[in-house]
Amino acid sequence: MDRKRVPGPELTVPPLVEYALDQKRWSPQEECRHDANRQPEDLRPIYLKTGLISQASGSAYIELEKTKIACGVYGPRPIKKSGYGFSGTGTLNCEFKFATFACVKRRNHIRDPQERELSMILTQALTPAVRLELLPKSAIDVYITVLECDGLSSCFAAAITAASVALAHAGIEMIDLVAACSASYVIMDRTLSSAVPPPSTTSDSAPAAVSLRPPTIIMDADLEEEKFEEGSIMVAYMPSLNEVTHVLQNGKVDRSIVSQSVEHCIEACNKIYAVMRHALVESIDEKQTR
Amino acid sequence: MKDTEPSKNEREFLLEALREGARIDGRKFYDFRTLRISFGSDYGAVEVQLGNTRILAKVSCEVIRPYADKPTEGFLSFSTEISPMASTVFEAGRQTDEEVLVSRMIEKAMRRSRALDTEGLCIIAGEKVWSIRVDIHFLDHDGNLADAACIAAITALMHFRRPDVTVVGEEVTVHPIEQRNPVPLSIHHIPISVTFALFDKGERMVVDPTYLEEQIMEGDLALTLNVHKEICALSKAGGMPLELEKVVQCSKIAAVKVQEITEQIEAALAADKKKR
Amino acid sequence: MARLDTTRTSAHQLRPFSSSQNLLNRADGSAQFDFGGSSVLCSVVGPAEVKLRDEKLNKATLEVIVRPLVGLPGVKDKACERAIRETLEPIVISALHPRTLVQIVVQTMKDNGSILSTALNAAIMALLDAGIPLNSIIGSVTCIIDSKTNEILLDPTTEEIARAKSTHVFVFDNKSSIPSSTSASMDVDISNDDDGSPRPLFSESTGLFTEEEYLECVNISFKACQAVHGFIRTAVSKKIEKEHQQTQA
Amino acid sequence: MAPPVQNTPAEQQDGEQYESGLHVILPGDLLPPTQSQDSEDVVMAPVIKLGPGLQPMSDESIVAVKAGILQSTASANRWWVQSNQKRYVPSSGESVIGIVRGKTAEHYKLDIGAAHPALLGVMAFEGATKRNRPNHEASILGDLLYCRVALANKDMDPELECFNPTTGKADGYGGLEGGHVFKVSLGLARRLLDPKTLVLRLLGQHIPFETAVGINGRVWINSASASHTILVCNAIKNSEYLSPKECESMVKSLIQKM
Amino acid sequence: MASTSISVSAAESPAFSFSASTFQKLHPVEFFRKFISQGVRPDGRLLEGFRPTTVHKNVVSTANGSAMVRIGGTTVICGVKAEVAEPKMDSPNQGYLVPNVELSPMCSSSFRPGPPSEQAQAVSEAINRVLKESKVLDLTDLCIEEGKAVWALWADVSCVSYDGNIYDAALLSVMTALSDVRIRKPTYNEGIIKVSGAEILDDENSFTLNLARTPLSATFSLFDSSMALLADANAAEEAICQGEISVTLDEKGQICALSKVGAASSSQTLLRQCIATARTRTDELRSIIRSQ
Repeated sequence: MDRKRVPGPELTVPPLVEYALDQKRWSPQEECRHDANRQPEDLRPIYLKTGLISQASGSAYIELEKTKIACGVYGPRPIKKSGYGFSGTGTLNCEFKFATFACVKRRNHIRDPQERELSMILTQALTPAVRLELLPKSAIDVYITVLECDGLSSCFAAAITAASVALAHAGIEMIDLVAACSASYVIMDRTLSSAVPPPSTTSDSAPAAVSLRPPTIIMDADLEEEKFEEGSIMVAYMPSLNEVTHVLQNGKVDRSIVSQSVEHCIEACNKIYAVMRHALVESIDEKQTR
Repeated sequence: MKDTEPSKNEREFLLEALREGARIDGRKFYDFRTLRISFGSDYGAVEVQLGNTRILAKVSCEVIRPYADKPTEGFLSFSTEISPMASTVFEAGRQTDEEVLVSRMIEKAMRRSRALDTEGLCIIAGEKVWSIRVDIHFLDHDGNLADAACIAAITALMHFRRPDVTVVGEEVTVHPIEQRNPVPLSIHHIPISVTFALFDKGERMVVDPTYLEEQIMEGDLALTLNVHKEICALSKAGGMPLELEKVVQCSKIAAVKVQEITEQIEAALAADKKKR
Repeated sequence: MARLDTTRTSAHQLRPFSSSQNLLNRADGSAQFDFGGSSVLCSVVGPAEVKLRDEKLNKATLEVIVRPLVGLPGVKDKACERAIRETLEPIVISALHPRTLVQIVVQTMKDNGSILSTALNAAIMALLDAGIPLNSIIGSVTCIIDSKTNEILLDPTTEEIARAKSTHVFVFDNKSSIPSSTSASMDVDISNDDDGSPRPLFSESTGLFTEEEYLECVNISFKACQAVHGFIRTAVSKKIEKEHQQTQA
Repeated sequence: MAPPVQNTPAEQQDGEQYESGLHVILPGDLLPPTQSQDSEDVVMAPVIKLGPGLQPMSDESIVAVKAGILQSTASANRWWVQSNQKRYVPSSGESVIGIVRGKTAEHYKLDIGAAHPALLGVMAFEGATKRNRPNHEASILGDLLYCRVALANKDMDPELECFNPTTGKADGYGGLEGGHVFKVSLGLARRLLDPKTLVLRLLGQHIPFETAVGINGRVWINSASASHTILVCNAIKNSEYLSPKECESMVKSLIQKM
Repeated sequence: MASTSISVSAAESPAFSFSASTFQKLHPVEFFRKFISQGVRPDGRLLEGFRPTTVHKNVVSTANGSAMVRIGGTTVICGVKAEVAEPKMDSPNQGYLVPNVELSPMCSSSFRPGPPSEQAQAVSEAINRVLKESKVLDLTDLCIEEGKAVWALWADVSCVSYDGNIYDAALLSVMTALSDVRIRKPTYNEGIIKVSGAEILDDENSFTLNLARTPLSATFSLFDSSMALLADANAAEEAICQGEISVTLDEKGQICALSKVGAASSSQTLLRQCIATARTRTDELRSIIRSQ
């Protein structure tokens, strides 16, 4: 029982969604993407803007159509907690949180294990780029709030991208930006007929479908597409150094497909990098005009 | 705020006095402090003063759905969060060991010993039961919170009246207290807790320790009994070892105290009933 | 028009006050204040040691803790804590005790409506008992506008509040007449607006009401608060004299 | 205290007067300003000093900040509010009883019941010099010390000393061995400072005991036997709100119980 | 703005002069007093001036209703989610409307991670009281099956960027989001609630909330014992103000809530002034909502 919030009922559940039989719904059998005009390798258009959080040292807001993420960076600031003793290098800590209304099912205010895990991965993906050795006994806090999530791994990749832009916007020394992109393995095949619509919550466990045809690699999948994915991969990458900071792969697919999808992701990251640079240049111009 | 240790002088004097058979507030070893019980205007509100220790107990009730596996079982819950009002040692929302001990004691004494007949709280099996809640507010801390809380809790439960209900098939009507005489809870027995503070390796024991005595004691022994000399709970929280016959001796003393206190409670309830 | 609270004959009648001070031995000051069937006990500790985290170099830190009669404290109580603290902050001369804590704990003992007002009155009496320096005393009353009769009822009971179309809590200090030169800092008087009308120190209204209704509530409550001031003065004076006489050796 | 204010005090404000004729004053009450004709009578307007419980306002007026009885010296040049409370706020020159809580190279840290711990210099004892360190070296945590507040100031931790600055002698300041210490209200402590206080006088007639009274509301009692000390302590505690008559009977009954 | 403040500070201390920002850091209150006494504020606003305000409906498709509100540097997003819950025993045909404001460490360095601060709780409770006591929504409208199932509306406000006056922003976002709410019509069958998954929502397969009124607020901060009124204070101003007057009005001009806390006692002239200004301000807000 949460004493620090206006109390509501202990348990609430989303209603069961019932689809009319004649209702036409997208499935991979149609051999096109959920957004029919997107090719497998196409990303969603990215809107990326810095400096929307007035009180933060640096901030960024990213939008991939429906997916919306805000990121605020605070610091470097002296480490509050004593007892840690002297630390030669600074610490980067990331907090990743979904707004309660960001997903199909309502999220809790309190961080759940998934959010904790993602926070950790985020830290791992960003740390290599930040010159923490220059910031002894100080901490940089990166806070991320997902306002709407249309596709989990793509949303998470976008979070990394936004976070690294926010860090740069905060004027924190980095050896490179970190761009991130995700890909899903989806079998686009008629043989997989009578595709029963899986429960709306399916985002992690992929339906165990057996098929001869290898899955298609579709970049930057949205929620509908994720529902049908065999697995997915997320790559965080430092474009100008051409180094990968993090790879997150799940699901069972052939090795060749994995390496191939990494290629695709890196390609995509380079595209995203252009957007990031543009956003940062813009922010500098604004600073000057002020 | 942290607890302030008593001075050496207080510590040594208290022990010296005990060895001379005296307690600092002039009590005998096995005397309780004066117990005052007063009732609020509404049912189930009781203020208990044990010397300078002061506690308010408030009973409330609501109709809720029972657990599926215990369809006829009502609910009895206690809230024993110690307010900083009792002493700045206690911080709002932060639990201290003392708080844990007190709440466990109350649990054992009241719930485990089935002092209250929770079956009797059923309205419609599997559908509606009464949930009885006892809020225990610690207002002033001069030692022996546990015993005082125990007295306050049981007295409040005995004083409480719940609204009457009539059941017609599935239809339940709860009659406001103004319209129909409310119903007392059915209490099986009256558990009373008696705490002994132990000094000089148990050579000296006193009941109902004050705050200073608690700070200096080497250990304590808490017994919960009812007038039928049934032991509902016995806890010897750490401190020094204690021979069995000491425990037996304590239980004998406790039995007497329980008798006295129970009579006081019943007298107070009777007096209040006359007034209404 | 008869009130739901049948013990009272008129709309502007307050329930009998009663109070007692210094009834807790642990606290530095304490007081219980009753409006009829509503009663609040309040304790004050301080000026005392303050946590480094809350320490203020130029003044005392005021902490208010509100505890409900039934159930654990929730957001409602937090809101009350804030209201009480922000009302007392300008009253307590905290500059006299920098780097210290003044902790006020508010415990509802009986709840039959108008609890916030009862609490504020208990708090000021507890502060007086603790000898915390104050630049004035305050008094508080609650009033409602009845949804059926549209009448303004002072010091409503729970039952009456349930039928209210709006609820209003007010606090007035005892120097409304004196120009407000309270704050230690020098004044830059630009909004010189002393219109002589009653000046609420704290006001919290919810429900549905008009500006006229509100201002009427202000004026009616002001009179009632003066009665509260009078009561507090008498109660405190009586106690002080009692102490004094008993010590005439 | 507060800075002197140019003012000649008029007779007490005519607020509610009680049969006792005492003038009870509450926070927010103003000290009456001077009536002009008075000031003419007075040859030279004296400076009045404000004692505890009174504060000058920005507009020259004087306002009470504590509830109590308005008091003034016969010459009416010093005004203060006589009030009672439990919490001690140090003020220099007062004698207090402290409990040693810590020790550094230069200082003992004492709990004197105020908001901040008080500092007692290790040299602040009679005849203490670098070479001959005071015997209180031995002093460790939990000891009781009878000290004098040397420096008190709202912005600094109070400082103590264990000797009388005028004589440089200990004059009774120093460690309190044995006996028992207990808390009373500051008001009662102030009264107990006077050895002729009724309750002390009465007890003295029956029981020999030594006592040290700290303005900070701590009273130390020592006597031949624990039972005596207990009796004295309780008698003093009980005396707080008793009229002289009640006090006498209270002490009598206690003595009889012995 | 910078230029004015420099001249001000220079005028203040002819002996040695330093930049306006330094002066502001050293003596924030003095810095403000200088401005206020000249009837302007460091950000160039007049005392009674509100910051530019924008409102956008339906910004989050995963919510049944949503709104993004910007008041100057303060940005909040309210998302209303409708889920199914069991009604209370004593109100079997009433649903739930639960507003909560989240002031995360992301939106300002003054907020720590962890449970909601006192401020967040107080704002949530204030909004909760307005919704309840000015009877914005009849909770029986949210009944699905009496005693069995009702709708619970979680109106969660997430503050993206904090720069003061959170109450006005949060209330505005909640009311706009509620007006934007669309819930699929439910069917109840042996304890199972189903809704149609139709792509396009119309009044056939879904319903909107029927709001009795739309309370909106204007908040003023009280600066210093002079009780100068600062409309719509930003974070820096809030930090040095001792009190607040907040007025909440519905479209008919009825007052839904009025609170005055802290600072010195305030004259009725001042209160009247606040109510009057609040009327014009809330009318503006209503037209802003309508305009989009």
